[in-house]
Amino acid sequence: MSDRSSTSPVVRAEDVRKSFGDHEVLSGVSFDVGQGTVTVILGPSGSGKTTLLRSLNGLEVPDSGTVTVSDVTVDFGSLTPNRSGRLPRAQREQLTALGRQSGFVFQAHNLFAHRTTIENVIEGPVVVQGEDEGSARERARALLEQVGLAEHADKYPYQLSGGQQQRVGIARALALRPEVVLFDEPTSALDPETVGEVLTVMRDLAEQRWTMVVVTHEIRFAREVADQVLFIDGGVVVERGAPEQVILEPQQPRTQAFLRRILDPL
Amino acid sequence: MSDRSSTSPVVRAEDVRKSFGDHEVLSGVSFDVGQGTVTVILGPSGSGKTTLLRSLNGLEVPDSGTVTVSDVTVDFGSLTPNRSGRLPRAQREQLTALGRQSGFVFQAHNLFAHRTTIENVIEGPVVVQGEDEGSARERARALLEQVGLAEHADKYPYQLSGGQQQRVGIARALALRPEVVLFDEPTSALDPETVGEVLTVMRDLAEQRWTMVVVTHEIRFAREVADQVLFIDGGVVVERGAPEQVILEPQQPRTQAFLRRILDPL
Amino acid sequence: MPAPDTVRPTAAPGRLRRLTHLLIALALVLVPLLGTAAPASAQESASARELAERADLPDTLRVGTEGVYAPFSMRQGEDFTGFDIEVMDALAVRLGVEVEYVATPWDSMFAALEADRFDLVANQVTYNEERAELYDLSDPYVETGGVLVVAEDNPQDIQALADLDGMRAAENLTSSWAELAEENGAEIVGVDGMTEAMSSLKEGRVDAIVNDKLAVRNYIATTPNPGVKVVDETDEVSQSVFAAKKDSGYMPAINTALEEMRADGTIDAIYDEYFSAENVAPSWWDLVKENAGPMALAAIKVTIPLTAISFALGLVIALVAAIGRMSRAALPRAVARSYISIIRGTPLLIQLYLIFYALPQLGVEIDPFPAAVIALSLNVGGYAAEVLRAAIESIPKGQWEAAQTVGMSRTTALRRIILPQAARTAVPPLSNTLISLVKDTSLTSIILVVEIVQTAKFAAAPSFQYLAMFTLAAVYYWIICLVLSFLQDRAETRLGRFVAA
Amino acid sequence: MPAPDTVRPTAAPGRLRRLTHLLIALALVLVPLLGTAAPASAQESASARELAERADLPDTLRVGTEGVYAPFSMRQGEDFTGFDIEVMDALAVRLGVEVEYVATPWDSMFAALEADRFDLVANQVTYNEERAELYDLSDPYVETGGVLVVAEDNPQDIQALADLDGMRAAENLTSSWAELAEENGAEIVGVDGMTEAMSSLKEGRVDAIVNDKLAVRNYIATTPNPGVKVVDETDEVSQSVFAAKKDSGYMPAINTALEEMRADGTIDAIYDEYFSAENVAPSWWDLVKENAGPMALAAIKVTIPLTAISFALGLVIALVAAIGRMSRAALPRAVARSYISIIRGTPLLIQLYLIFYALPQLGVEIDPFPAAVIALSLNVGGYAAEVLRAAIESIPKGQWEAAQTVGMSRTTALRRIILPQAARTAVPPLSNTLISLVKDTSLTSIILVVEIVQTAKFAAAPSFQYLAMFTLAAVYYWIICLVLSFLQDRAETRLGRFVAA
Ligand SMILES: Nc1ncnc2c1ncn2[C@@H]1O[C@H](COP(=O)(O)OP(=O)(O)OP(=O)(O)O)[C@@H](O)[C@H]1O
Ligand SMILES: Nc1ncnc2c1ncn2[C@@H]1O[C@H](COP(=O)(O)OP(=O)(O)OP(=O)(O)O)[C@@H](O)[C@H]1O
Ligand SMILES: [Mg+2]
Ligand SMILES: [Mg+2]
Repeated sequence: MSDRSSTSPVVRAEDVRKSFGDHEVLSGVSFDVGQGTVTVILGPSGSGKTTLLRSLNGLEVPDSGTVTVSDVTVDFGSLTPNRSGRLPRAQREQLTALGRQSGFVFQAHNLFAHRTTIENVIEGPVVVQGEDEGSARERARALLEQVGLAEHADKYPYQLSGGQQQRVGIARALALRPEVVLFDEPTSALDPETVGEVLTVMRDLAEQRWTMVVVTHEIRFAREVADQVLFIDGGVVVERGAPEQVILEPQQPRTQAFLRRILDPL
Repeated sequence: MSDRSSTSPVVRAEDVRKSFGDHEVLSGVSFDVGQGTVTVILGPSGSGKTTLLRSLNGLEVPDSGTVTVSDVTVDFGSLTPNRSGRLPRAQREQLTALGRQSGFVFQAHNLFAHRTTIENVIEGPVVVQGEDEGSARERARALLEQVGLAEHADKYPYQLSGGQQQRVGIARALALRPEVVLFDEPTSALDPETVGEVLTVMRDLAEQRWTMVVVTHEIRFAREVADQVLFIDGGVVVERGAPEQVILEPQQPRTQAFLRRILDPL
Repeated sequence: MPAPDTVRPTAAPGRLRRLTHLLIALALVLVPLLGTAAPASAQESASARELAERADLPDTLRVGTEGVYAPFSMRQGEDFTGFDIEVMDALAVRLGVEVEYVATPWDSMFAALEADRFDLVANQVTYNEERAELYDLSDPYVETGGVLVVAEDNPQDIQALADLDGMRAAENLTSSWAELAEENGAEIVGVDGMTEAMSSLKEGRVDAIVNDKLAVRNYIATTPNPGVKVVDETDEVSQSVFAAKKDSGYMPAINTALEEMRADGTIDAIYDEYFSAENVAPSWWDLVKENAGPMALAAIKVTIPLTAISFALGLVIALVAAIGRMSRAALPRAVARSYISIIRGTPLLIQLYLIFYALPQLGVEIDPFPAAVIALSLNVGGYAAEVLRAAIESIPKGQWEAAQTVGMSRTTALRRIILPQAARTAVPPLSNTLISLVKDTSLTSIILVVEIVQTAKFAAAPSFQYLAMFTLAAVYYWIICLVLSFLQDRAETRLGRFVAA
Repeated sequence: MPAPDTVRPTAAPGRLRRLTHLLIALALVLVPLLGTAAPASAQESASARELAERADLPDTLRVGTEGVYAPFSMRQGEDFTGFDIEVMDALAVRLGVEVEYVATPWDSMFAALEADRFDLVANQVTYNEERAELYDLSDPYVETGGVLVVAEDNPQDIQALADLDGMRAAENLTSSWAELAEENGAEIVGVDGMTEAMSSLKEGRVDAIVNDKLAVRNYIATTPNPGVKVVDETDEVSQSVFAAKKDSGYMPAINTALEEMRADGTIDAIYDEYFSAENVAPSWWDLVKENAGPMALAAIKVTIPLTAISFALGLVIALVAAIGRMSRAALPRAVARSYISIIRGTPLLIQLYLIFYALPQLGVEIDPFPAAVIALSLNVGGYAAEVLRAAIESIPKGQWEAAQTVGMSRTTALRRIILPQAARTAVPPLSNTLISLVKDTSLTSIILVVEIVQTAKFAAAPSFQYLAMFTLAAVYYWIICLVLSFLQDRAETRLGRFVAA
């Protein structure tokens, strides 16, 4: 575990629970993410990794538990949706505030299809944060430079390759100047050759001390970049610790079996 | 290189060329596949791997060159399509005969969506090869047993996971008793955890001495199962040889760069 | 045929008639008490019959009438009806004779009487001196005159003919009422008939109407919420009489009988039936009850078969057109494309008109129902062809290729792999086509197919109950469409057991 | 009004007339050669005028006529036309007087003449002794009689009235022709008018028709490919004359003038115009040329504005309904669902009828054009609501979520992210709705909107050229639809610059 993880937590999840119908997907998940650290979440398919990540920014609303990001805390157990599932205005604003603390990078990137690269990046700052368009464009250019897409600023998403689209997605998330950036399997929809260009960008972000939570199956990325690895299965955190510990010397049989399946498919 | 590759060739491609419009995708590709051997084709995205594989069974019609599978040879240069692209009847039958020598496993599996697992497997034998349905079902059950899907015989494709669907695709190809089975990236659309179940089935087939041509990015599979590895790029075979040689000691800079990108993305 | 707007008859002004009713009612109550009046009446009745016998009235009286002069003399199939007819029927009963009506145009009425084609004219013959010299005329059985009609709210506050100065009056240009209105200073707006005149009045396009009292009363009596009222009557009245050949000798008996009928309320009852608002127009609910059955029958016997036949034929045409459209050869592709483009680019109404009205010009005469089937199935063919093509093209290329790798020819692949999946895809749009077709059958009412809408129109026309009848028709269509949507769901489930929910 | 089927007039039997034509032609050629005949004729004409002056004919002759008795006396706006009118006009020119027509129903014609409402009757007055005693009658200007008409192929080989025994004849039940046919042993099939009778004949539903010679000739002359022929004539003929009050003193002048008109071919020329097949029916090409302009005008002034207004209003309604349909609250969802279901589940024809014919019952009278706008925009609203909803729902959930992760509220996301993409998706189905709407405007012809189809009907009716006129109408619609498809492509390209080709 590097020294970075010792700083004060930016993200804290406490006893988060979520069911879809009868099926309890998260059965009480708790963890902290330190300022400027990288947390990788591992786990089998359907174990609730995406659900957990989405709970951190209010895309998913857990049934109970508390999520804190920076100075915004939401106690999901206290929310009072009405019969048609709608929350009271104040609670909705609480969720919105939580969401605005983080940036999100989707597996399917979800770029705004009708906006060019740079328009995708400035949409949040200009429309939501009210930043002046000129300064937003300037920052956006710098971000695109950073992810290696300066010359693609005026292209539409459909004109970009999968790896390029994913990097635009990262720039869009960063442009919001979030406290933490959440990644949901950012490379698993990519061509094996282009996986590298996205992982490289993410490693650079880690080096710039962005706080990141990453769901991924890229074990090498976890080993080399993560400060903390969470292995979740059956709705609970099965194992948690430094990558050397969880990946190289897993203690739990479930963790061991999972890593074997991933690393040695034959 | 194992001793198996020394037997007489089942597949022979000679100087295969194919353009889409101005873009020459295959610029003269030649290679042999020995009886009972496994050939893995590697190459960057867009290098023409899929086009080459499809040329072997007539799904794609090359502009020139010869393809031989077992005792059927098609000289593509001698085909005479009419203005609307239609071939004379005799030539169409030649292509059909070529196609019937091989089984094909698609990346997107392409199971018949309206047929159950076992119906997918027997469709070819019964409808095309005129096999009696009872015996076809018997063989199909054995094949499904072999790919580990005996209990899913009566499910529709949508009820199966990606790995299961892909294994049905393999069983469907084998049911035709082809001279060679062609695989186009059979695992790249799968969840990392389920890649193993498909690769294991393929290794078993190799051990049963099915002749196989496999396009894949699974370097470990190539190293452990292949008898021969072809690296293609820019429409030509850049490097060809035993896996130990091509993968561990690539001679060509393009091969070296490609393998680095795949094996060491960060 | 007399024009419907010429001067014609009433029994008595409204107030007087109400008094008469009262007296009759009183009489009916008093007669049994007095114990003598009834026999006296019977005696009189007997005397009318006696007179009839003495006058040598034939056993069967042949009566000339137009049969096309509503509401006085109308024909329903073989039977005659109308105010004059009912009066005549009652008269015949009282005279103890049979009646046989002879339909005769007004123009030839008196010539035919002279030629002994019948014995009596019952057709709103107006009394005048000249006629009285030439023919035997009865006492009047009804009298009429002109009335001044305004909208219920009477925005111009017209109270008398004299107020017409500078106003607009809706009149049949060739009628004497137009002249009367014009003489009173009105500007005449030409209309074709009573209904149009009344609409114009209610819409405020004109301010008043001058017309025959009985015609107006009949309109008001048979129209729900007529929305108009009578404010003035003309001074002149004209009296309607029965006419026979000179010296027929029939009139004493007829006049005695008419007197009896006037006295005992028979004529008033018939008058009320035609010309009093109180009890004539059927309620919308009666009409709905009465016509729900016939309209359901029209749905079952016409709309549904028409839909089913046209849809089946249309699908066959569509399959041929879709295959043509996807052909590799240029000619079938061009033919199919043009067919589809023309069908989809022109209104069904014109397609119907062309087949029904224009084909006869080329010597091809087609009955309404087959014409409707042809037009509708060609129409469905054009739309369904595109549905089938889209459904086939929506099946991923991978399915064709997979079929090819198991060794299938294109035809086998189409039949065994593509069409079964396309069928599932095509169900929702085809079912939309079918639902459109159900609704499109309503257009065939215009080429005289007696389906739901046409039946509704027939039912609504006499009493102008369009709201009730068309709403009922709409409900029938809605139910059919809901049933079809339900069947569509079932078909989707059946054909789609192989796709995720 | 005389019934259209009673005994009426012709100038001379066909063969005789052709002989007359020949003689006139000969005369025209010979007259200049002889050098004397022309002055003689001019002299005679002068003598008619002299007689007219001596007879004290008024400067303006008031002529009573019906104006509703085609093809003899018809009215077009303020003008009168028809065979009798044209003869009268020519007569007036020859007499050196002006004519003023007074529209009068047949029933009151002679009463009005007696009352000095006009001076002369020109309305196919049939000569008979009785009339001649009461009125001054002119020499006949045309004569007619009955003719026997069969289908061109004459399957029953009917050649004379005597052959009618056991055959079916289409007749107006109240006409004297029905009697004549019945007397000859025919079974009578009731029809309403000439057109229906002729259709029945051509379709083989009946075997023959007995009717007035001039009416039949007029039908044959004005119908392209009439498909029927005359095989026999009745023996009796009737002669049409002008009538004036007894002792008017007009007749010598009128008879002299008629004699001149007969001699110089004037009457024949007018006769040919109405009753000879050779030169009356306009060719379909003339009709197309003549009506292409007015129909284009109807498209531009009615169809296109009607479409545009209804579409714009419909989109607004649709947006409201779509939002209601997707609302989380139950009430707006239920209201929107019912509206959409009713609109989509009932025929547009009924929706039009309800608004145009039924609303007046509730006291709401609406003119055709606004009624059409209301019905069509409500209709479009129902269909477009589903299009908009489907388009919004087709945008992947990921777009909503991505908008949420950059901090947008649902409303902002809808406005900035979802709707711009949904617009692209909605273009093809909305353009289908628009194209349907264009075609649906044709239905408004039924509620009297004078759009393309109605204009085509008006143009086609007089000469029965339905094929040409409806085809032309179809072409107009087709062109509009093709233009709209083209605009759709452009809109798709414009709104879709952000999607792969
Ligand atoms: N909206 C939903 N409604 C019902 N079930 C859901 C929903 N979202 C997720 N689930 C279920 O919850 C479980 C966890 O889903 P989740 O997507 O969080 O898993 P995951 O670990 O991200 O899996 P993967 O590696 O396949 O992405 C799965 O069984 C999934 O089917
Ligand atoms: N039907 C086609 N029409 C036009 N271009 C095509 C077609 N099929 C393939 N191509 C082009 O040919 C080139 C080679 O395609 P191919 O699919 O064979 O590559 P590949 O090596 O299989 O790539 P990948 O690893 O992405 O599957 C690509 O540039 C592709 O765009
Ligand atoms: Mg996930
Ligand atoms: Mg490929």
